[in-house]
Amino acid sequence: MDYPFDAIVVGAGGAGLWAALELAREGVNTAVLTKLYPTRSHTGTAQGGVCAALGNLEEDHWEWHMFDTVKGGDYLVDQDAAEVLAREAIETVIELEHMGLPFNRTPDGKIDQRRFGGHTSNYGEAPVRRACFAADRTGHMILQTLYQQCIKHGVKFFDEFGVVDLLFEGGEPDAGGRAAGVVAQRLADGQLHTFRAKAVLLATGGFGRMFRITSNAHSLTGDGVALCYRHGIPLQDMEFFQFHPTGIVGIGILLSEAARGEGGTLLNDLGERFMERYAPKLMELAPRDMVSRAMYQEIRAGRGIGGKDYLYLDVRHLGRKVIEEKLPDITDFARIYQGVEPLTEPIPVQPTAHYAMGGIPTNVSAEVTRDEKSTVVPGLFAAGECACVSVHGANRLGTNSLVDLLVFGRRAGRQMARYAGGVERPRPIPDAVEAVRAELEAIRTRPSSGESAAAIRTDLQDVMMDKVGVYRDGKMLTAALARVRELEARHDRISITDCGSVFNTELIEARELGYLLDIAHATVSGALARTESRGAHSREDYPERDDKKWLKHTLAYRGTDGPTLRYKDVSITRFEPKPRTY
Amino acid sequence: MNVDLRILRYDPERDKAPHWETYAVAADPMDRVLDLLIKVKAENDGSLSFRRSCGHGICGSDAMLINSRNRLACRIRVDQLGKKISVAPLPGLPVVKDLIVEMSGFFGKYRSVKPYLINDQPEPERERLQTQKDRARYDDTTKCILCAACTSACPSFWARPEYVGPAAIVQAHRFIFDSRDEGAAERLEILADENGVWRCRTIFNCVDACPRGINITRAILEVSSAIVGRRG
Amino acid sequence: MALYSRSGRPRPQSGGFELAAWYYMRLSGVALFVLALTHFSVMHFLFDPAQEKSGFISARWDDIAIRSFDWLFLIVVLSHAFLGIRTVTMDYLQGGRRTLALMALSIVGIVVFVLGTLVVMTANIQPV
Amino acid sequence: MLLRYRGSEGMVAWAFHRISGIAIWAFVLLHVFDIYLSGGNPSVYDDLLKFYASPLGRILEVLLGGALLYHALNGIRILLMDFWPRLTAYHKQIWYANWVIFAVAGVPAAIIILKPIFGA
Ligand SMILES: Cc1cc2nc3c(=O)[nH]c(=O)nc-3n(C[C@H](O)[C@H](O)[C@H](O)COP(=O)(O)OP(=O)(O)OC[C@H]3O[C@@H](n4cnc5c(N)ncnc54)[C@H](O)[C@@H]3O)c2cc1C
Ligand code: HEM
Ligand code: SF4
Ligand code: F3S
Ligand code: FES
Repeated sequence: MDYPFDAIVVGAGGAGLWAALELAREGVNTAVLTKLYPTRSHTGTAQGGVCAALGNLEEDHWEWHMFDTVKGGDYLVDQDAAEVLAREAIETVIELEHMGLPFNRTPDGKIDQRRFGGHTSNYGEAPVRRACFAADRTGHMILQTLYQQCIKHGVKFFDEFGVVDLLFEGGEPDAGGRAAGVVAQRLADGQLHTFRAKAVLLATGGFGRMFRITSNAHSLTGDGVALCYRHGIPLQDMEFFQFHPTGIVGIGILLSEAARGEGGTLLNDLGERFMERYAPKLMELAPRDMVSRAMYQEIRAGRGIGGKDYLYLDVRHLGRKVIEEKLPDITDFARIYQGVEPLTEPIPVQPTAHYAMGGIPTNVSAEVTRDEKSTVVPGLFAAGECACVSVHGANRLGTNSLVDLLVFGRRAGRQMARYAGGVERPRPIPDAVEAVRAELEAIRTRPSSGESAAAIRTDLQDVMMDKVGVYRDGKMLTAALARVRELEARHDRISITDCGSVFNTELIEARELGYLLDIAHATVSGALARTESRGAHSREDYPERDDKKWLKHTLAYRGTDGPTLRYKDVSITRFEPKPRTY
Repeated sequence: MNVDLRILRYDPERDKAPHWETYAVAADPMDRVLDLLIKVKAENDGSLSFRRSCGHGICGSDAMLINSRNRLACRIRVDQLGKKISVAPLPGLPVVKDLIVEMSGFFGKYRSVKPYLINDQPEPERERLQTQKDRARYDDTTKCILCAACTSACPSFWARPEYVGPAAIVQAHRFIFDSRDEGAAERLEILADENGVWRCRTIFNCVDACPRGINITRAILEVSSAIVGRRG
Repeated sequence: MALYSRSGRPRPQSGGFELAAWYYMRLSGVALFVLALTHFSVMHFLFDPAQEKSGFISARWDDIAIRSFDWLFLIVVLSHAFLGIRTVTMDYLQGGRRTLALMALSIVGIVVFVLGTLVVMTANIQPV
Repeated sequence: MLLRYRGSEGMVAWAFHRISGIAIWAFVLLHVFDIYLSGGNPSVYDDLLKFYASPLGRILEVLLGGALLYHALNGIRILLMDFWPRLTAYHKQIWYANWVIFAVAGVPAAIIILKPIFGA
């Protein structure tokens, strides 16, 4: 089947939904394709808040927000983009309120705001109340509100349609081709469909599932990112992956930064508040990359709890009232998933793979770019966690991801509407689905004696966690690279037992594993090449930041023999790089 | 420990009717049912199909009938259930495959109650103001993750699948009692129907099933009271 | 089945009657709480059927107030029960069978109401 | 489905309410009929009274009274919640309170009715 549209949005998280909403308002004939029901998107798990310099409770300015973002990202942030982010954060949050988002309120009825790691007043002076929130379910409310508005504006949703390929007209992107649509598999019957459109947005979210311990959903396998990569579009800054300090041991479920914001402390086996040694001023509220590193050092020095690979998050001293009223979700998670009672026991935690700073390179209009000169791929857009604008640089600040979704989701929608108004719809592409069909059939029909996807996935997650985690060095990364190559070879021999077409989740998972392998490969290569430590990328063999050599973005191109790396300049407008101390 | 995991399997391309399969699974007491399902899929039978995403009770993908009650597979531990665990798809909804049920009807009903803010006044420059009290009025019903555990646990829904169901009423409640919304009358009109709030028989299965701890029945009765108040 | 999701439910039509029925069930419920329990208590505790002959009822019905009370009781019980059974029927039957059952119930309801009224109005039971 | 799903108090309360409602309805129908039939015929009426006085009659009567009492009490429980929705938070407690009232009022009543069977 072939469906002609004017615009297609792939992914119905915060970024995709806002783009779809803009398109619908502009009257552009749009389809949203999502492999999950929209309300299942991972945006719904965000708890903490969304930052905007509203100044509802104390003085605040978007310039301060921009500065914090740039500094938090260890100066790898593109400052033109950070400026857009900080400025438009304000109007998008207000617009969300107009759409009905139930923000918590101040006593005089305005949007309530709270403090969050790394957000300061007057360029780093003191913490500032900048995070707007709806209890501890800000992301949930953003997702719901945007979905509601899409329903109101009659957006067409194709629920449980997994996009498996991108279509281009006039050659592949590197030959100047333009986006022409996507191929999607309807999960309910396994059929492949082509969706033709002038403008295609990728908003498929992150890919934390390449790590063993992650806060990310099972469905976050980087589909959009990998598909771009396979079509010759480079991936930017993949070596920067954020580890959140407080994940539940073994499973990685996130205990929000709010726990430390409210005064929770981190303890080692000796009962010491070890952050004293690493960040004497900010202690537990230092940026995430720093806290995660400190935790790893403690564990390595044998001061993990019982000598094992975790530490304690202690909130007992906060008292029942604070714990139950302000940290209900955290309390709930600790009780359910660890069987720990936070009122009377410390909670075992360990860093958990959380957020991809890197992704599909785009400009501030969310147009995908394909080289170091930022040449635009006509008709192809990306926004949200899968994109790299780059507003997060080498390390994202808490709450800035949601802002990213709102600001650049909205910009994507507007730019797509503009673009779609000025071009012809691509012509039907003969045999558009054949390439993917062949790939899927090959997996489906291979005798069932081949490799198992589950086993390869476990191996991949282990390598990435153990060798490409919080700390890296040349040796570990070289070993990881070899291992990823080996896993790719095994993936070519994968076979499955389910030969059906209805909800063949085994087939889908096998394909998703392929995406993860591609992404892992680019990540490891970028990390191996970058011989410095910056933000979330910490090389033990190169512990210093090296602005002379490395103040530049990595672009990883897929090659037959692994990625080729090129580099792109960082845009610096207002703030010259300075040492990053807190 | 070893757990006997009984799963109601159904493959529309092979089976005439659903049938039980039992798997002996080695499990940790802290494992969640979702972990066991993933394990069975990896080790015993790759064709076992179920929905999941977030893995920690917030996306609403994996509501199913576990030991005769609706719950999220990712929120219920083995030690809470014992050594015999049975898992079946959500009752009252058409089964597509294994533990996957058809959800489009459920979402259709959700859409039918106009689940979005209705306010045609010109928007102010800044945010609209809302008192903390007004905000608290509808807080409970903003928690809903549309997992369908409630609707599919409701005997009134089993009897009449046309019933709009607790989840949709919860979503309507969230707006009807929002001081910024002006669409209450339209929504009450929609819900004042044989298949609307009047079909609720205060059975409370919905409340027991809700993973978000929403007092659904209260929300439903507040909506019916609003209808009574408006007409009476 | 539509390929993409759209709005689901047709607009409702019968809002008014269902509301009235719902409300009436509650009001008549309160009334019955008094009427039915009184009736039951009177018949079983103040008097015992074993001690009574038909004379008892005729004596009782000599009082027009008691006759009115019983008639009111009859109306409320029958209407409450009819609406209740209607609900149950509408829960479990559909289409033609539902219509049929509801018609049958209405007829039974009317017949019983007429019979009951006849008894209450005209019964003149003489002691043997 | 009803038997496969393990509902808690609320579901049991509803099932009993529905069953008791139908049972009382059936009885009311019979009751009106029997009184009508006996209306013109005192001897039929006396036979009827005899039946009510017999052991079987008395047991049925206790069941009827129990159903009526349960239905009435639970009806009030529903009503309370309908008009004060916040009471839903205590629906289980109200249900248990109903059983206390049920026992306090019902057991003596049952004894009074059943006593004659044991020849008192
Ligand atoms: C536990 C947790 C807490 C967080 N808390 C915060 C916070 O407090 N503040 C903050 O700013 N950020 C937070 N973040 C980060 C932030 O939530 C995410 O980065 C953000 O939600 C990503 O949104 P998105 O729109 O890019 O993608 P997602 O919301 O992940 O949505 C992805 C969408 O793409 C679809 N999709 C994927 N692949 C395909 C395909 N092949 N075909 C079709 N559709 C596809 C999915 O169905 C889904 O709809 C948190 C993240 C986590 C994991
Ligand atoms: C005495 C004769 C009575 C009969 C025959 C009777 C019958 C019924 C029936 C059949 C129902 C429908 C049940 C359902 O929808 O599930 C019902 C519902 C109801 N009854 Fe009664 N009832 C009687 C007395 C009472 C009394 C004394 C009360 C309470 C004070 C009462 C209160 C209610 C209420 C509130 C409902 C609505 C329940 C609901 O909608 O779920 N009834 N009744
Ligand atoms: S009300 Fe509760 S059970 Fe029902 S859909 Fe919402 S979250 Fe799920
Ligand atoms: S279970 Fe059903 S009947 Fe009402 S109280 Fe809940 S919706
Ligand atoms: S997987 Fe998201 S709720 Fe269970």
